[in-house]
Amino acid sequence: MARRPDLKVVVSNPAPAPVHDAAPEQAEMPFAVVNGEPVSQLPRDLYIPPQALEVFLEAFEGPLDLLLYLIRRQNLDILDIPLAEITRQYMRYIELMQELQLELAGEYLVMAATLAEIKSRMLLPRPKSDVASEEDPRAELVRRLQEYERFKRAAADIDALPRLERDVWSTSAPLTQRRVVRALPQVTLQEMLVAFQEVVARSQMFAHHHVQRERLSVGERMSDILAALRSPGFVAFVELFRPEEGRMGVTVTFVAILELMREGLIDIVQAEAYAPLHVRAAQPAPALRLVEEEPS
Amino acid sequence: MNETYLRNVVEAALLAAGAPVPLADLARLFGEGAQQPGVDELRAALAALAGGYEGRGIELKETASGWRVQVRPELAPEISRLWPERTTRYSRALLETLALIAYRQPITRAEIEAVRGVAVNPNIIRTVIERNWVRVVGHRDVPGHPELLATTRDFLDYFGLKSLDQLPPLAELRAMSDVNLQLALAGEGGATAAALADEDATTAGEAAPAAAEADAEDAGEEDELSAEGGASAELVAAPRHPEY
Amino acid sequence: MNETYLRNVVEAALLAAGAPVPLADLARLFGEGAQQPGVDELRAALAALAGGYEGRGIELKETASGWRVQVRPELAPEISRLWPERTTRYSRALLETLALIAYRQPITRAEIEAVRGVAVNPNIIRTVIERNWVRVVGHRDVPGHPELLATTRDFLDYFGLKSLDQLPPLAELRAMSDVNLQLALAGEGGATAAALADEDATTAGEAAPAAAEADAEDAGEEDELSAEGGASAELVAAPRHPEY
Repeated sequence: MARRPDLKVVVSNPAPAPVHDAAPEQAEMPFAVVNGEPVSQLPRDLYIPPQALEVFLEAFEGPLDLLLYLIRRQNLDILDIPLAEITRQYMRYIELMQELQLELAGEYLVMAATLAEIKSRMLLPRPKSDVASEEDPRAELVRRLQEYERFKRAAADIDALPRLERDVWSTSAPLTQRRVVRALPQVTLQEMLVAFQEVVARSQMFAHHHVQRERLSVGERMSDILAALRSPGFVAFVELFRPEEGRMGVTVTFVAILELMREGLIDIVQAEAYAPLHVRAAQPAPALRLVEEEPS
Repeated sequence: MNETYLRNVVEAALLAAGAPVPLADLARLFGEGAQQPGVDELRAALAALAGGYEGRGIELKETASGWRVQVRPELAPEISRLWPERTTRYSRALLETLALIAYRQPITRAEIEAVRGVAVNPNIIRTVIERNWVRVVGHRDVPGHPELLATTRDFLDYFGLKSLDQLPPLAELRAMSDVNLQLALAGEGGATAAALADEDATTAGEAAPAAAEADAEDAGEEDELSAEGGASAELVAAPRHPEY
Repeated sequence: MNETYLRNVVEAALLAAGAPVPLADLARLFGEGAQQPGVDELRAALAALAGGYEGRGIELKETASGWRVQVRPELAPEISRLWPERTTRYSRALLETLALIAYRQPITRAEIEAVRGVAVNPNIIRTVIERNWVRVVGHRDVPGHPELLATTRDFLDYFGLKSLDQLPPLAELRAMSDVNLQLALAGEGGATAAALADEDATTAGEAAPAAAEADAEDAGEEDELSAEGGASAELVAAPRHPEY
């Protein structure tokens, strides 16, 4: 059942009979019997004391809400509005409000016009053959009423949810001796790879720059080293370096060795801690690898 | 990791935070990397806490932003006495607007007005944005580029929801032809009233949580309005709209 | 008055208040006059609460303005992590160094400098070691016996790698543009690719003002968290809630 505006009736003093006590109008209520609602009672709520009308109007959220009220209080189905009767009631509210010179939202008047238009379309005689194909003139209004009503209900549902500061309260217990904690920066793998890509690119340029001057490149040096290791047996690690090439040359050699190691082309062995390193071309079963295996 | 220690830290953190704490933040309380408890351990700690709150005045609740400890609704009458001045009622206009934003997001103000059939007071939009329940998430690509409104995590947290899926279901729309058909059939026999009564009952049932409340109100109102008789009646709006 | 009820209300009130509550205010929660518990009853409830907090992360404390529940100072190190200071980003130099260590391990600082062509700030090495991403695995047998640096298990966990083999080979990396790199990372099969894709999505999500963002994030977080233990929880630790 639809939620209705909160209205309370406070009987203040006995007063004259309602001016708008409308006579029974069964003729306009074709489904009244179906709904088991005594038709004669329908218009009774139309009388509202003038001083209360403004408040009454405020209780509605607009013309759709007022229409829903008119429909629901008679236990009628939205899908089957007795349009003539509902329109008549709606118009009376509007007229009354205008008589009382209440400021009326424009939407109420637009709805009045809409209702009048639908009513007139329903009164127009239609050829029997067209009845099936033509949409009920009320359809659009019915759709709007339903759509509004479902959100009216949704609003009530949301209001009924247990919410903070009304039904539940969040809790808190202070920490009196708070310390300063620095958040650790977050890094994505992609960020790191992009950084690496750049350092690689830069070092290639670096190498390239020196290649022109010193004719050195890592790839070349890798080949040189592999060539030097072609004969079986070990070569002392230090013998692979040529100090006369300078710091850059030594570095290129070193990078070449690392690259070869990474690619599994050479083994570097060391008899014991701090003993001289020896290098040889990769063997099927390498002896001591200097590289401590990552426990992964 | 020691279970009691884990549970103690989690409980203290939830209480210290004073707001929902996501699982990831709970994990980070224990440091980095290998020191962190696993998700299973954390969930077990939360379950243990929830168990410990059975029969107490507080409970553990998961909402959109994470886990929080909250006072049980059963104690609302007592606890609300801590803040007698606080009133948190919202007008029907605000709630309807909020409902439309929640169910139809992203939505423009004009679209809200189209459904409600009445202009939306700008104060309402301002209020829900100031409460951080609603935010502007973009602009509709139509003339005027109206703002698109959507609900926030805070909205979900405030109403104790984990996600929008947990909103009460919207009532179904029914097609006119359905009932016209029913009427046509029912009109032939005496079963008409029953059929329609059923129909009505179905409709009413759709608005689940609020149904009872609404019905109670309806009943009351029915009595009041029809009891009017010949006496003059003064209508007084109940204090429903404290803010607007 | 029922002792359990009394204790529950008092506890809920202290936690809801989040600040010291005077005894008189506690009494008033129960209504007016005769319904109110006596001071003795309230003190008994407080004592019972304090007893219940033994061995837990919270404690009951009486201050000048009343009673409050607070976090035990012993847990300050953990709980303080709820409010980390604004985080800075790592420098490009650090990322390059880290990447070099990952790809060329074990490697000395001098070797890193040789490739990068500039000196490495000792703070960078200290930072990655403190973060437990890098450790010293030995010393190079050259004059000065420089430390050999290598990555750790935590490093792999943090970046969602099962082993170093899952890093793209240097030759491929060299050929890839930034965009291609993203695509390659997203397109790869297997668990790593998934983890990376998630990571990617997280980063992208920070900038996106999409309406559904909050929900999408929720779902993502859940997935990431349940994917694998504490390691992936760390992945989620990236700035997740830019707007709230």
